[in-house]
Amino acid sequence: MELKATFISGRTVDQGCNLENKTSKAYFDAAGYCEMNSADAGKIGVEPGSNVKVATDFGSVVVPLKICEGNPDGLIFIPMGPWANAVVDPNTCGCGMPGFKGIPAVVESSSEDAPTMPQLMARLK
Amino acid sequence: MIIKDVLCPFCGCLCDDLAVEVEDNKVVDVKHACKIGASKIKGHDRIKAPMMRDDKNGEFREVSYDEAINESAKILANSKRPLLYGWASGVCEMMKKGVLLNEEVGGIIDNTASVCHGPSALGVHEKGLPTGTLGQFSNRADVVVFWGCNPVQAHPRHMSRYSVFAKGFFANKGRRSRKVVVFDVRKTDTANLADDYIQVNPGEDYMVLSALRAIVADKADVVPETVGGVPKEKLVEVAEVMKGAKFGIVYFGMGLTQSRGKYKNIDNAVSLITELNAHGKHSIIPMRGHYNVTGFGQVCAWETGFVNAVDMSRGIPYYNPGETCSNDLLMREEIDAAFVIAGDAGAHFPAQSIARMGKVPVIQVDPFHNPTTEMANIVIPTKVSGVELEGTAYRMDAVSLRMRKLVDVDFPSDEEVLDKIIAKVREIKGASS
Amino acid sequence: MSEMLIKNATVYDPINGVNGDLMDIAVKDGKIVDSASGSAQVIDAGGRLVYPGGVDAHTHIAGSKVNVGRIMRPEDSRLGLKPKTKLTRPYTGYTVPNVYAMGYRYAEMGYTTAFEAAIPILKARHTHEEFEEIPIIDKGGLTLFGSNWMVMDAIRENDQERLAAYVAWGLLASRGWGVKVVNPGGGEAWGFGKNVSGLDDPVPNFEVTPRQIIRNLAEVNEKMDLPHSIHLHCNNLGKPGNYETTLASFDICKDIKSKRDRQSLHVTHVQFNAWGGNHWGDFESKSEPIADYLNQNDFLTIDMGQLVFGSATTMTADGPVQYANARLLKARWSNGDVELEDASGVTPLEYHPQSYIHGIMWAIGLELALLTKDPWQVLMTTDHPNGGPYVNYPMVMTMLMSQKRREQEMSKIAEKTFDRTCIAGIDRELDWYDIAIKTRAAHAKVLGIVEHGKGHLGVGADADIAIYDIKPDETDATVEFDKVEAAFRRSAYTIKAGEVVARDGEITAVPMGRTYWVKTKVDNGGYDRMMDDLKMKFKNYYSVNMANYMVQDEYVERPYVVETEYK
Amino acid sequence: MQTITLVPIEQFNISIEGETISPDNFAGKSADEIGALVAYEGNFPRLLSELFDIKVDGNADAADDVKIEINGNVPRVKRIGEGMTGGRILINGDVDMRCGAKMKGGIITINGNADSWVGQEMRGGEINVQGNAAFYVGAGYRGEPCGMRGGKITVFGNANDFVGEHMCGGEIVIKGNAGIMPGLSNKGGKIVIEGNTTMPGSEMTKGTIIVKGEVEDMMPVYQREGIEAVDGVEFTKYVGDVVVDGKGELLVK
Repeated sequence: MELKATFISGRTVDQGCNLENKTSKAYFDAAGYCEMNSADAGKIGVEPGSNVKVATDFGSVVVPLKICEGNPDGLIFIPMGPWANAVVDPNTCGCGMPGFKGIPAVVESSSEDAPTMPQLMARLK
Repeated sequence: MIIKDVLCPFCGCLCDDLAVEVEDNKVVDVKHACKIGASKIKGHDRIKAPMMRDDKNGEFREVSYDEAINESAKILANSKRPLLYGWASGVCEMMKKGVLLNEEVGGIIDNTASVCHGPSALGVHEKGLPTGTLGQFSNRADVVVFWGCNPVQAHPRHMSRYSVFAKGFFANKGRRSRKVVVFDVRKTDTANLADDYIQVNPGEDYMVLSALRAIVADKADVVPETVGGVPKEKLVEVAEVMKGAKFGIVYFGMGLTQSRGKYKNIDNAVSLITELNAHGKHSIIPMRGHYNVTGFGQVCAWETGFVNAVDMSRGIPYYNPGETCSNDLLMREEIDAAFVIAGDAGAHFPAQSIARMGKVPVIQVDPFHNPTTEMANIVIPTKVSGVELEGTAYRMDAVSLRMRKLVDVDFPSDEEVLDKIIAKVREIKGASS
Repeated sequence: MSEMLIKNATVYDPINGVNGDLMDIAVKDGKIVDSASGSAQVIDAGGRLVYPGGVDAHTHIAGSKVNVGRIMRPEDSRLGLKPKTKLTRPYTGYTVPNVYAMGYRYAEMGYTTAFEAAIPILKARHTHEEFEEIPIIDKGGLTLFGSNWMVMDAIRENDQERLAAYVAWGLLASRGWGVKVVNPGGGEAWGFGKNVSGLDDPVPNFEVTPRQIIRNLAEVNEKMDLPHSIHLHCNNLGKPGNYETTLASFDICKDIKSKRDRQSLHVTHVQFNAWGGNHWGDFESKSEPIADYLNQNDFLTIDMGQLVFGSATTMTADGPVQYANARLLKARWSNGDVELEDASGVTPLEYHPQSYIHGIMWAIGLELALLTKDPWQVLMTTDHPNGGPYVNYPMVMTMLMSQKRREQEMSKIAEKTFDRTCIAGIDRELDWYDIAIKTRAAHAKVLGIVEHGKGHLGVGADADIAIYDIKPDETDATVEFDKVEAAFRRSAYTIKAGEVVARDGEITAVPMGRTYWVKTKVDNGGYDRMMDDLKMKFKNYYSVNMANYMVQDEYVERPYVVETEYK
Repeated sequence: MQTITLVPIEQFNISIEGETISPDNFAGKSADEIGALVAYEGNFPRLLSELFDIKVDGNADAADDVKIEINGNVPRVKRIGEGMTGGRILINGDVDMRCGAKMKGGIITINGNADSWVGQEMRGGEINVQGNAAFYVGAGYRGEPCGMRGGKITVFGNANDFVGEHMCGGEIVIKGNAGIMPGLSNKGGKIVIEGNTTMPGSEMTKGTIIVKGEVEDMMPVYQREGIEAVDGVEFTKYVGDVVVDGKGELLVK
């Protein structure tokens, strides 16, 4: 099952705490996940902690799922950081700012492992 | 030893009331700070020495500061279009040197606002910014609006020090003195603390702002029944709350700057606030991220006339986001060298941009190993400003304060590294001209 | 240090009564001396015009408001561009230049000193950060006290000793030179979007009147023996009919005597406060009653705030007037309230000669300068960049010197202007000596920096000297105004502290100037009472801690400190 | 009549600032003289002769009699035709940003795509883009009250966001679709979009915007004022933007 969703990224306390600690497991835990509400999670049959693959026109990334009931239906959130960056829109729309929010995405269950930060970066070299 | 009145080198709140206990030149305790600030001041694993490698997939080898600096200068001096990015996690003194280095190498200097509140500056070019200092808001505000920002997560002490719970001269009952309204696309922790939460469809803030302007101007009759997913009656109700404020303040974040319309959202929000001033007093302020990202805009403006994204390739400053911001240039594969300092492009740029940065020599000046390090050829570790170094920083409301030094370390400061690179660049350029 | 001898100079040095004498000027170690040795660098002025370095007593060159203007106006920063050289940094901007252009352009016109006219204490660190980057010229700043809670509370409680202690502390905290009062009480009222309507309209929640604020600060200013008088931006600025408030504001200080050889009240940019009529429809000049007052009273000085057609960026601590301007003109508006202290606003605008409102404003500035008999009483300013940028000073100088030049300008201006002004009927033409007064000598005297070596060329003065490529004997400024303007725009030599910093309008050296500030000892019971109040306000109302508030020494690398004592 | 033909020798990553390439600058110059003009590649000065094969036929005294033909893609040459007062530029390929900026007269034809800010602050003349245009067609510079003041820009393909921002006069025709917010704060220009667009006409005070395709996300601040026919086709007429007391006309199918 696939979920058609709108993707946004943003800050969190834990992501902030680990901004200078980005090689750590703590940073992965803080920034490498995808949040949606439980109804959406139900639609794709994924339990919290299991991995989902988030894909947009600009790339895809596998991260563990978290539940956040504050998200309306169809809205998914990944904290700002390398995992979110794999799926954001790099086009700057004539004003310098890439698209970090409001990007159409497709989410589905994934059996792949979530990449670590160095693995993600290695893909880009 | 306890050092009092310490400034926090994390977010744009620039809290200046921390008490830090230092023993044997080590921070052992941090009081009054939020979780993030305390974590930052206590410190993390450092890059221990300068490092270089020729192949980005290869291993780093430790080198001397002189070697790393000279090699960096050589790369920059011989580049046709170097990008000098970052600058937010440092003090103003080093930013001035950054602007000078950019003049010397004829490059582009761009700070992290580029992927944060850059659009806010573009909004200010359109409409200005009716604002004030944070104490003005804590003393007076009876209506507080958070639009597309989530201080509970991003600015943890903002609500208690300045916006929601803070007691002020006129707002002397703290939280009970104010009505708090949150506009967001999802019910955040901040929204959970609000009196009213208005859920806007992603990318439709601009239309909601226009509708509010029409309602405030008594032209509600043209507004359709639903705008941006919000029922008109709800918008009328909120407009009345805002209009009725003695002092209203709107704090906004990347929910506006990064969503559809980008700077136009800020432009429209500023107009709403300007028009509301015909009724009560109203202000608006961006929730800036890094503790001194505001400082870079200030320094860059007084040095070059422009707030950010300054292209010095022609010997005179040129500024045009959409053309001269980091991601504009990276996506066009225009740059031939990257100098990343006091900001982590690797962690906060889209993957495609980083991949393109990966194709050119990357010099990183930073105390910490981060995703930019993964893409770097040269890494130069420096002091942590505000912990190991004194200097100036501008709070999100452009009040400047002097950061304190808490401990001594042997690393050079960013400013010292920049000074040496500038000297070397001049030497190279002087020899060739 | 080196010596210099300027030979064959036609010198105008009003402070020392020198009126066009052909003489030599000797310089040693940055100061004017009696004579120079044979090894001195010789500059032959060849009979050309020599003035003391220009002094600007009221300009907005640094700090948060100026930077707000820069940030708001990228389109302004693409004007006036000049690429970097080995010596100079790039120039940008017309109304809001970058820090480098700010210093270079003053120096290119023969100016060597400029005082920033509005520093909120909380934002003083920023002002000094910019001062430290403005090359060449000497600087100082005036600190804002007119809507400050500490000030108003002390006045309401009739505690002038406490007020003095606070003013002294505020000058120290901001490293300021003098007491600036902007729309007294209005900044606080603007905290809730209101204003005060006149001198006797109490400030909401503080129950003191603008009259009390002006009177008390003026009295305290003299008791503190400050070099400068209070520097007042009157209430009701920007409103038709405001000249009555202006005249009444003058009267408040009429009986205050200064022990120093200067005014006891300086009222600034009076062009904006000499307005008649009840609304824009019957708007008219009221320069005549203002000039009459000046002609009958010598305790008072003013500056023009001359309007220059074209682009301007208005910036003032007068928050409410800027909102009114922005709404009227549908212009961009930035506001900058400063907690517990003051307000501010920045709005770009364009002055059009075909607008009779702007035409009348243009006329008022000149009328004030020309109708007031004593040239020492009216300083030439444009309230940079409110009336227009300071680079237009040379043009304003020619307008003061030549009726023909004024007529030329008047031919471009809306007809209606001349029914509401008297400029067309004024035939007074100022001479070289008057211009020296209005652009340097009187500025230095008004600021109280003559004794610190500014605004004159007497022995012991700073060797700040401007040589202009014009021979006064051979030049009729009333006719050859284009030549005069060109000469004033680009000095032949600008000498700062004995060093040639500009030649023929090009920068040749970039020394850094000093920053003037005043430290006053207030040794009375008021100090402790003030500190108790201040600590309470920091604890409860300021958003920064007291320990982090005061400008640290690091921000004033080249201070010139004058010490005084409260009596 | 003078015809100058430029053929790009190489493709660059770094943009060339090519403001020297204009009929006003080339008029009466020989191939050698044109080749000696400088264009900047980043911070690095290059001669036009290093960048282009240059051929000159005929001679001219003034811009009006000059035709510049660029045969090849120049997607990394900015500011071509900046400030030109007359003559013609024909670009047989794609072109970079700010083509025809501050143009006062003459004709630029782009047989390819134009990058952002084509016709920036244009005062007069004509620009035809046969392919697509990126952002800010006919818009202004940051902070300037006016973008395009006169002349005509026609884009035969699609245009991206912010078409005609701060337009004070002149006409823009987009034959395909336009991105978000065309005609933003229009103060007197005419914009015709034959395809679809999103949120047109915000803060429009004067002028006209005609959308012949679909409007996604109509601004909620327009007064509907009946039906108006243009060239025999009926449109719904809206007047606004009411938040700026606008009298602009927005015609939507």
